[in-house]
Amino acid sequence: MDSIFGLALENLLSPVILFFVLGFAAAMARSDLAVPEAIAKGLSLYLLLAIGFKGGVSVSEHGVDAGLIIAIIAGVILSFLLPLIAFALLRVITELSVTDAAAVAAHYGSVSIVTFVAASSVLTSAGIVFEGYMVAVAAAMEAPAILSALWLVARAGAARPASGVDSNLLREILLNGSIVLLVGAFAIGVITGVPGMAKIEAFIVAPFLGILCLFLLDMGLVAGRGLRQTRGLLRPKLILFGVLMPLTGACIGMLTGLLIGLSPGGLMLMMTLSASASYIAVPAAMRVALPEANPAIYLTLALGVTFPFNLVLGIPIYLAVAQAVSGGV
Amino acid sequence: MDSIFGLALENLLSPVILFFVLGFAAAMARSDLAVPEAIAKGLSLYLLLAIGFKGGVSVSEHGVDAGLIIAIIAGVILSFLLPLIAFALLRVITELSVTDAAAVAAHYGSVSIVTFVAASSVLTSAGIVFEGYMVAVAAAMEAPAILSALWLVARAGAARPASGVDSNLLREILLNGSIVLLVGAFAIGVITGVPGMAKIEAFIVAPFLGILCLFLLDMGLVAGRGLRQTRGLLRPKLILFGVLMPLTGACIGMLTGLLIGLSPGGLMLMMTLSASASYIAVPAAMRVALPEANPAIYLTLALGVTFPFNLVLGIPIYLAVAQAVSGGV
Amino acid sequence: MDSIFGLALENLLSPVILFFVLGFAAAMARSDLAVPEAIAKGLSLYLLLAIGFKGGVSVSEHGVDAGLIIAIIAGVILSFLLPLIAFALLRVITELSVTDAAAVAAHYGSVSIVTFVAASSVLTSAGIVFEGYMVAVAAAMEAPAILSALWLVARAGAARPASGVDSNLLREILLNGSIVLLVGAFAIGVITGVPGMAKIEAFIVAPFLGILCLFLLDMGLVAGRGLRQTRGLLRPKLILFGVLMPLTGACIGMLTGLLIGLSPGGLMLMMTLSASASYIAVPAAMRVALPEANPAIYLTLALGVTFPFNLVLGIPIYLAVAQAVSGGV
Amino acid sequence: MQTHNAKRVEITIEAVMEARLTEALERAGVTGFTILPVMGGSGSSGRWSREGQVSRAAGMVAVVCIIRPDRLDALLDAAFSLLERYIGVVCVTDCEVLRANRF
Amino acid sequence: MQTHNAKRVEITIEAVMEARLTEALERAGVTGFTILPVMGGSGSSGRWSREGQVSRAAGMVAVVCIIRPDRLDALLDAAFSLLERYIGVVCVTDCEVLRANRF
Amino acid sequence: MQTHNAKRVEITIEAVMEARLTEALERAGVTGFTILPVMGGSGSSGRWSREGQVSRAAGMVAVVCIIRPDRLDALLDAAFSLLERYIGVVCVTDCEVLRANRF
Ligand SMILES: Nc1ncnc2c1ncn2[C@@H]1O[C@H](COP(=O)(O)O)[C@@H](O)[C@H]1O
Ligand SMILES: Nc1ncnc2c1ncn2[C@@H]1O[C@H](COP(=O)(O)O)[C@@H](O)[C@H]1O
Ligand SMILES: Nc1ncnc2c1ncn2[C@@H]1O[C@H](COP(=O)(O)O)[C@@H](O)[C@H]1O
Ligand code: NA
Ligand code: NA
Ligand code: NA
Repeated sequence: MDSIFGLALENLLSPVILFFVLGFAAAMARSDLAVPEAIAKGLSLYLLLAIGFKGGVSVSEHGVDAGLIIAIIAGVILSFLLPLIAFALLRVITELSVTDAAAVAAHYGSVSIVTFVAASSVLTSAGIVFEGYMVAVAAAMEAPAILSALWLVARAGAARPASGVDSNLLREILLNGSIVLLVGAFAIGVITGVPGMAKIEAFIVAPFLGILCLFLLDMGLVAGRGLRQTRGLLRPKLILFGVLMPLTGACIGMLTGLLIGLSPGGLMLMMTLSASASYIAVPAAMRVALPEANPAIYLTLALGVTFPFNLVLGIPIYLAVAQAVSGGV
Repeated sequence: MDSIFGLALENLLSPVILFFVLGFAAAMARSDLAVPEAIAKGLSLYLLLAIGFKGGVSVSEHGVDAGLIIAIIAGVILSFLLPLIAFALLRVITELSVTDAAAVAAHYGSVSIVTFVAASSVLTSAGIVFEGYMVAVAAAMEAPAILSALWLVARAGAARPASGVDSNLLREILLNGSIVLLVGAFAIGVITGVPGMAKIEAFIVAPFLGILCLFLLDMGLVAGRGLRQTRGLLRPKLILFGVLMPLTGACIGMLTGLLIGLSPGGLMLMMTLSASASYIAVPAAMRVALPEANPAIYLTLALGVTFPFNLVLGIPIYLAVAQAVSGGV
Repeated sequence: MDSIFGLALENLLSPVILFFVLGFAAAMARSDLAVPEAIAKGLSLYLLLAIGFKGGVSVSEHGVDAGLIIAIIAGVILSFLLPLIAFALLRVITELSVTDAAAVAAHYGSVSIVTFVAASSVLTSAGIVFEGYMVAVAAAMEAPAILSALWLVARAGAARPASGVDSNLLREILLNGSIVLLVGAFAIGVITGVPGMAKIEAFIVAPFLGILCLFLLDMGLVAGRGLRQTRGLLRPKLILFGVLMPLTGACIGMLTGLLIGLSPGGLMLMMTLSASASYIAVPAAMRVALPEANPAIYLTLALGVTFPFNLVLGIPIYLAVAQAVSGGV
Repeated sequence: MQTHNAKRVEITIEAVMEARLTEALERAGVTGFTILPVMGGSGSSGRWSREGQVSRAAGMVAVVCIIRPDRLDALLDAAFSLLERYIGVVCVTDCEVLRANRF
Repeated sequence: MQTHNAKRVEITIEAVMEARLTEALERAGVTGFTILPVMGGSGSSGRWSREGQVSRAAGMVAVVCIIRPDRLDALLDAAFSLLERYIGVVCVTDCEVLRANRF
Repeated sequence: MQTHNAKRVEITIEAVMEARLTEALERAGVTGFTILPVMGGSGSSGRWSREGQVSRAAGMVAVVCIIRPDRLDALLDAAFSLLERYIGVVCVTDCEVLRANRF
């Protein structure tokens, strides 16, 4: 179990991943299996609430220290920086237009909370502790990437400013539902601490992995259906980017994590956050701010290529690397 | 913890209330955080089923006695009576028309099951027992207030009878989904008793508080959104009523509860029921029976003012008072 | 408890059945109690996932043996055969047209997964073990009956082939969501085994009966509403068929089960499967393949008559008979 | 393809009145209609959206009836009694249908 | 603002037939359409509502196509083969659109 | 029954743009509209369906406005600025309404 392969295999054969694979396969085979939209949204509310609250309780146990502030600042910087790297990579290895490349880049600077949830559940299963405030870091990394992408487009003069880029858009980005719930639940966890956890543990902790299974079944269905509908679009170079970029992000995340002195578990989460690509907040912002960018490209890349890659292969790799470079295990 | 302030603070810092506050704040800040309608409805079905069933099982343990009948009769009388008091108060301190005042009054004679659920969860957390049949009292108090309000309007000749007031309306009021599920689950609890509870306890009891958190997050969102949309409407006199009426109701509920000899826990629930205002069954009935009454007024008062007041301040006050007058603690 | 009556009474007074009865009664009384469509679909996804996974884990414990293959083959044959018997019975005792009779017959050859779930939860409550692979048998029995029914119609030349009967229909039948999730979760259970179960047990096992209660509440509502809307249609002869056919099916299922040497628990499930009638996959297939058949007839029979019959009376009967003929108890 | 003149009537009405409207329609001999969900809207009584509702008090639905032109008045009369006092909008459009005998 | 004549075709059809209808439309060269959910309805085969359904057998959807008038017949021909045997209603309205080149 | 001429404007637009559209309408003096959910559709940017979405990025809604004919141009102007760059379809139909003073 100390080899990446062992970890990858164990990860691959966990119910969580297998339900994702089931959903993916069902969508590919054009089954009519579907999770109603409202249920999927309800499950994601649950996951955000639970992961935020757990993180907050863990912080309340260990006290708020400078580490939290430093990690958040590091996360924000990463989120601003990663789109620039993604953009450069895209312009080198693919033929995407400036606008399309910037839109894709925004997704990779931001984060996928579900990937974060899956990674932290792997840590919890393995008994590896991590900084509870990584949840706050995840929230902090959602938005900055969008600004970087808009700056990239403006710099290139590639698209005239969309009428929709206004104070409304800024509010929508900063106060998008996922961030508010994640940060709010985190704060409530900090305030109510262990006694609060005792009250709602049976809801927050016990069924967590099972609900994650059901949610990933849906993610598999959505990713598979998306891939099927946009097959023609995914040229090899784009797929290459969808795999290369998370690995690049993870490296940069690792260096940052080492720099600020995260624990092996925290390091692994920082790598996962950097490696993951948003598919909720950023696509919505891109539709408003860069309507000329093709949503099929960025959704398919983030959801159809990078999400499965991270879930199945990335997470065990990042864990193994984080343990190795931390001198752990 | 034996002062009202201590209780209020402890209540205020429980996850349940904090999630309500989070929802309220998110709505005020115009975040797009939202709980899908179907999920909110599903959560409320769960709460009704669980609270009804638990009440029934508790009755099955202690046997059905005259107390149940007396308490139900008391509840029905309260529900008929409270709208008259609310109406008088409204006519004195606000400038609402007869029709609007009657419509508002109907809401305050009826009850809010979620407030009842929150109050009983506070009792359970504090280890205070209460009469299981209070659930049946809650159900019995839903409808009579509507008839009182219609009588008030008819007496004043304020509105010609709406075409919709017919046998259909009566059936809709008496067999509205919430009442049927609450009473039905109560009956099933009585029938299946402790062995029945053993079978479904892991669903009914363990996750209860956690699900209440998620539900109150949504209630906060709805209350906040409602308040934001109807800000202009809420003049100080209306807000005053929205706070004064629950306190008045609680006093009358307390006297009634003492009269019929409820336990401290039961007394507190009777105060909460009398203090709470309906925002599900009664609004629907008012739209049909008194279409001229402005829904923005009664919904905003019941949901935007009285519900938060009861949840945050009312419940600890009622608990402290109930314990004091019962000579408890 | 060793008499059928005792079993029937115990079954009748379990929360699961009483919630079904509550829903049925509420619908009959025209209450507006309703479970949102998305919630009902979410609950059924949960039940399929849980029952499939549990079956798979049980198989992983005992090893895959020839029994599984033989039982699946037996199930497929039953599913092909039962429609012929149902068709003959319908033509003798009712006046249905060939097309309507064939459509009804298809439903009775296929299975109702919820009836299967209810039956297996009765077994679990009673501490009776059964073959985990019966889940796979249930999945295998869904589709063949449809082909038998189409053959019956073609033979009689009763309806020209519907334009919709094509490769699409075949895929829809074989890859319908319920089958895919049931079989997929079963496979995941086999692969991840007991360690996988340990991870998601709190989600899959503990709340199962409670969720089944909520689901059956909805089934009661739907069955009651369906019956109320199509009252006129249900002539005594049809009702007779709706009761006679499950008993006939159960007998044939029993003989088959004895022949292939199932345990008493497995035998009871085989009887239940044979006795139950589909109301999800088959109606959809019939709308496409036999649009001339009246859906009110087959839905009302399967959902309004046979489903309640099996749930309330059938299951305890099948259990008693299975135990008696197995020499058990 | 042979088409026939008809009228498409779209009635947007509060959800609590849905059953009363359809019963009134049926009493007026209108047996064909389709009910569409409504997510939100705005009118003289302000803005509302499904998200901001706990109660079914304020939701709306749209009822679409396609009928033969000569039966329009009976339909509008039936709807009007409800629409006079309750919130709602009626919109009638000329249309053409296949299989006129069904309407 | 410059508008152009077009036809708005609204096809109410069983949900199980949705994919078959949209495929038939696409084969007939109609690539633009919008699908609306339907909550319930009533017709010659009786009353139904989404609430009263466990199965997807009886739900319906409304498919709205806006097309250039000269392509109407192709669309109706494509739809008719399905509508002949299956439950469904077709309603065609004259309308005007912006940006005609898209239709 | 006395009816009055009006226009029914149906704007199908991305859900992310809904608030911006309704604000633009309100700025143009249009206060009455109804928002219908959309399940899926197809157009020049391909096929989509609500089922296949995790994000609200790609969903659509239909906004229906009934207005007096003389106010149509103001409405179309308000809508056009948004529709020019964003995905969307506008369809205008003649209709008749009861109680014209409301529009
Ligand atoms: N001009 C209009 N066009 C479309 N829908 C409208 C219009 N006016 C009102 N509605 C709908 O009818 C509801 C009630 O309108 P009102 O009675 O004017 O408040 C609104 O919330 C809208 O859904
Ligand atoms: N005249 C009509 N106007 C609007 N919708 C209709 C009409 N007739 C039928 N429908 C719709 O089409 C469905 C099937 O109609 P039918 O085939 O007549 O039973 C109904 O449930 C309605 O949703
Ligand atoms: N001709 C049309 N008729 C009806 N709806 C359309 C039409 N064209 C486009 N739509 C709708 O508008 C959305 C975006 O269209 P488009 O910008 O062409 O991709 C589609 O997904 C459909 O929902
Ligand atoms: Na990232
Ligand atoms: Na009250
Ligand atoms: Na069967």
